[in-house]
Amino acid sequence: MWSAGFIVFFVLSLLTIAGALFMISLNRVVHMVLALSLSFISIAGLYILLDAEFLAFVQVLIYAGAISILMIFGIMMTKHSEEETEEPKKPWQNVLTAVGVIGFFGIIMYAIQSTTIVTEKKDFTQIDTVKEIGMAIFQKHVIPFELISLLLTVALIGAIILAKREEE
Amino acid sequence: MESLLQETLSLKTFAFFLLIGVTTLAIVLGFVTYAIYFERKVIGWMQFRIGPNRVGPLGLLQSVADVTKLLMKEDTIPNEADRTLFKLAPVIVYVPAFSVLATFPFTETLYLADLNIGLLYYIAISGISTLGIVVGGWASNNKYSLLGGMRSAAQMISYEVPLVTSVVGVILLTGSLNLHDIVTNQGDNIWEWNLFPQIIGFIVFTIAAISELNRTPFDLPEAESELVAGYHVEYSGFRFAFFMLAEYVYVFAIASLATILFLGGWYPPLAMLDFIPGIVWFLLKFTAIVFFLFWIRATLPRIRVDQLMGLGWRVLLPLALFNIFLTAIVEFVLR
Amino acid sequence: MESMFTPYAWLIPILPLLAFVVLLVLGKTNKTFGISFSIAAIFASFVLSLLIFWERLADNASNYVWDGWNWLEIGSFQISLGFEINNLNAMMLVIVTVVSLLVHIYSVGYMHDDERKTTFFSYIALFTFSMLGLVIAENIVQLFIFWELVGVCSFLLVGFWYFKPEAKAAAKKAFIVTRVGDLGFFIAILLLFTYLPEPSLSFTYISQVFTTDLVNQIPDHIQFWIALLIFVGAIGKSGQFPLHTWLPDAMEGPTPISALIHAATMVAAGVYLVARTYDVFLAAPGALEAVAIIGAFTAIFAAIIGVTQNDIKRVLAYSTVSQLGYMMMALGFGTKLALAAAMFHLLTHAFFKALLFLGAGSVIHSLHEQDIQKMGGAGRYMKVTTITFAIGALALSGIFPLSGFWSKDAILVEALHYQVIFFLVGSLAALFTAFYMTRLFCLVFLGEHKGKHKPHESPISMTLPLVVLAVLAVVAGFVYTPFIPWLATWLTGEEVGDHLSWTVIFVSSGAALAGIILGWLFYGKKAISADKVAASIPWLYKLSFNKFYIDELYQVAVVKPLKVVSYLLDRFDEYVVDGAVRLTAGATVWLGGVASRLQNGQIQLYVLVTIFGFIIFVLALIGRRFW
Amino acid sequence: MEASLTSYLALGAFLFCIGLYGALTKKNAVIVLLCIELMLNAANINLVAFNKFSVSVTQDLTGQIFSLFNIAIAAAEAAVAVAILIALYRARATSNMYEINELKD
Repeated sequence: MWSAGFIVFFVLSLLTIAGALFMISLNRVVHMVLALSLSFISIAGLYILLDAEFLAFVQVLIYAGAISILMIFGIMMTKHSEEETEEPKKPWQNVLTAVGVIGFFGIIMYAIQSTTIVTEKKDFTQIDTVKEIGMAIFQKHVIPFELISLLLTVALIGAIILAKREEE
Repeated sequence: MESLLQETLSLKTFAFFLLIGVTTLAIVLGFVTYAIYFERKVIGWMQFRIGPNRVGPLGLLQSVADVTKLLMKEDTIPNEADRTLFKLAPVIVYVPAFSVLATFPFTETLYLADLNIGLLYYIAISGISTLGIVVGGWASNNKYSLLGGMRSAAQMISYEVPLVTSVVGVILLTGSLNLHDIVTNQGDNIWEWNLFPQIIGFIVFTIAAISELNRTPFDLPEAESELVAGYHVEYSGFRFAFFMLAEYVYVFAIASLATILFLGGWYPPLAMLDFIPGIVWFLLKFTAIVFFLFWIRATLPRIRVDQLMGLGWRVLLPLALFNIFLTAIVEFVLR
Repeated sequence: MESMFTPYAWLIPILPLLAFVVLLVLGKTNKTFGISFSIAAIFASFVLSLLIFWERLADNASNYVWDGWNWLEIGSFQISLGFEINNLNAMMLVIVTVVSLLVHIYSVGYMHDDERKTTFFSYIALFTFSMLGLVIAENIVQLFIFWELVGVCSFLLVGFWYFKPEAKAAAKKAFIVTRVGDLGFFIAILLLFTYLPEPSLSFTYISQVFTTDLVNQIPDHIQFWIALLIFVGAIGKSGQFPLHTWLPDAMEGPTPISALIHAATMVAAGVYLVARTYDVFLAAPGALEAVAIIGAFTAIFAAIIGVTQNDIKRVLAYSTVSQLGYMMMALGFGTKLALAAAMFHLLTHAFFKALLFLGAGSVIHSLHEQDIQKMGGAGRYMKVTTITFAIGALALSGIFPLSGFWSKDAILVEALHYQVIFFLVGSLAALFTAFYMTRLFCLVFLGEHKGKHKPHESPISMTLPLVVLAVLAVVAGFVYTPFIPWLATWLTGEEVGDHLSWTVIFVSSGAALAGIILGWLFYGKKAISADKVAASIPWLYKLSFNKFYIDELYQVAVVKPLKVVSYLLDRFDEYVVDGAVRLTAGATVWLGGVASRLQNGQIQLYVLVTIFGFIIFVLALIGRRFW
Repeated sequence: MEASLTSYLALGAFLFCIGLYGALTKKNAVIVLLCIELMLNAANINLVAFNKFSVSVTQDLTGQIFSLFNIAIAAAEAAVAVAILIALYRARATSNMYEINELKD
């Protein structure tokens, strides 16, 4: 009998993959973004399954909430209807890419299958993961954290300067 | 929730899930119905009108009739619209609005999920609605709706930042994102609430919240005088109802959140009044905030579009950051 | 006597090198300063040379050797850079620096209007440096380096007016023909390297080996070949038959260079080399004989050619070849006294030949003409040049008491002692010499002026060296007379007895006088028609006029076959080597074309290629596991 | 039946490959960006899964923290990328990857 957890995993994986595949195969860009949002949210669900609630909602907040909308804004600021239809201008490149990517996938799967990883399903429910993450970030990983904050500031300023219309 | 998830899925558990959901939905629908009635009445009184009074006693059934009318209306979809997204958008807006209710602790014992990161959950999930609004505006294939959608999204994203930063003070005081913990960290007396230590946070939170809700004086996305009706201009019937529903569910959510974060949740303002059940206190505070929202709407004129972003980024965000700073210092000194 | 200046002898070549560097750095920016600097440097070298020479004058001054700088180590073999000062090269230093100094001064006037005069001065500074370095070289490898440098400089200077095709050809010829001799010299060095008992190539050691019993460790035929091959090197540099052809052609260079090459530097190097390694030759009598025969032949052979040449500088050039033949012949006699005589002739020849060339340069400078048939009457306009040139010509002809008389006399005495035939050849050459010099003088300075340009005297910077050299040409002979053989004593370190031979004095003077009188009759008084005589023995005249067809012989015997071989090699190069290169290049271009289509600026394609690379890499890695 | 580590890794690999394919074939720059985000997410799934399943003495959350950093960087990257796209669009009036090939010059 399948546990509820496995069914949830199965459904979420399905949704994730479906979202990703839709993103690849749909024609209109906004649809693609929405399909990918589905993937993002499903991935957040997977994180919950993995006892990473904080990460899950960060995922929703950043990916589904911020990045998707950012992309839609990007589309709306650059989009034109002529690009709605995606005719493959270089079919051989697509075929080659497909071959390469399948080969790559094969290699990774081979690696995953042939590697024996000793696993142990840890139980994070007994600890306050948010608190632990906070502690770890501000004690163990404080320098990366500061670097990230710097990076974000730079990205913020950089993005504004890049996107700003030049002064007339 | 975890324990429930770990069980093998049986018909019983599934039915249980379903029951909880439907019940919540019913309560929320009831709230929305009477919130609209309440709003119309309040604004009516403030404007020396009577408000709805025809359908049912004291006009109590007016909203029911309105909703019924909406549901029964013809389902029109513009020809040039992106049909799939046009249908999907209200769902994307409404589902998160409904989902955020899952973590609110109404009393010590009455809550759906005791989520460790309840506050983050609210913030994250509510963000998805923005996506729905943009998509709805885009899918209508109407320049007014598109503009409304863009404006709305820009406004919601901008005000989400001060909204989130304003509650960081509360999180600092509590040391937890768990909404239940946040309430229990406050006390039986009004001075033990987060309201006074976090007064700056509370003010920022309130303003940002009004803006998040796209309500007057921040209802620019649907400013009739310049944009017809905003992102949902092409929507009618029950699809429009979904947008309205989502809006009022967010009113419900924000009011609950404010109550929980700043007004001590189910705690009485004075310890001696704790004989009254917590749910009553909660509802009182909640109603007060809802009333306040309606009051604002009836009182203040709409803000100008160029002032909107400036207020969010240049006033509210620095204030919220200052609040975090101050709270951190005080916390550090007191400990 | 404590040697005060000798340890600083290394400065003598370094100063011209410094001048060269300075001129090179300055380029054309500051011509006056550069030229002044180079003259000052060479003057300083000259003064230092004089001082060292003065130190050498002391009795029993020991040879000074410094070889502190270890340059190369080949196994146990050590080649050091250093310098050696003995009587022989002290004298050479003076000769080289004084001629070089005078040529420098002369060039100021002669090259006055040339655009590239700083380049010219830098070249002659480098030339002087090379020659001085050659002179004081401590070992034979070092000498070889400077030997080649001298060759390079001659190439640069002969081809100085590279825009003239003749100059270009002459430069190449000078370089290539002397290279043939250099090859011989190089083989000789290799033989020395192989057969010397101890790992050293210093002159001290070589001389030690060949003068003691150590020489028996080297097989006799090897000794012969070493000596002969060294002489081959000298043949190339000193323009001996059959490698003399480059020397007359080298006249295409500026005249001061001709003076420098013919008087003191390049051609003297060959004679000096033989003198420097004289002990080797003494150990190989066969080689000595070859030296004497080739020298004698060259002396008479070149003198005959000189009679019929019409280019003023070519006449002088053949005269040089002839006089070098004299020196070589003397060296071939194999006595210390002969060596002294040869070096003495080198000394006197340096002065009067430099004088003659500079005088000729002065004439050319004034007339803008080199063909003596078109000259005449320059004597009236150019008093200084005429008088000094006459002195030089008389000295060359061997007229008593000018320097040429004494040096020729010294050689002829040795020839008489050695074999009479050499004495006769030498005397005959002297007669021819006197004859063509008279012819030259008569045609250029006497008679009527034929050219368009009105001759004028050259500037002081040109006449001053002429005067100085004329004085030297007169007095230099007195250092070694049959009565006071001071130079021989000094050079050889042996007491030379009475060496007077009236026979020689009379015969040589008679030959010289006969040559002059004949010349005068032919060209001065025109009593005998030169053309008629030429017509009466047309074959001899033609042979002489065409320089015995040596160039043509080379053309047929060497150049033509070489051209055929070169043509074949060229075809091979064009089709096989170039074909391979073109194939490689074409394949590369084709591959590049294919690869450049990959570089279409799309990162997506780049990443795709990267992924394929990754897959191949991983597959290789996995495959290796199953290997 | 339980979801094992392998299941998560396979899922991550699959998502990564879809993202890779999209990033290499799509001609709309925005979609390429989205595909890159998908690849980052695939990596994050792996990190979180390893954090959950790997054997370690302490219950540390390094995998999750690593993912957090990843997400932060992805956000920064998306912001800058979209800004670049808008600037590029203004300059070249296109967001077509095939036409953005200045790199070859």
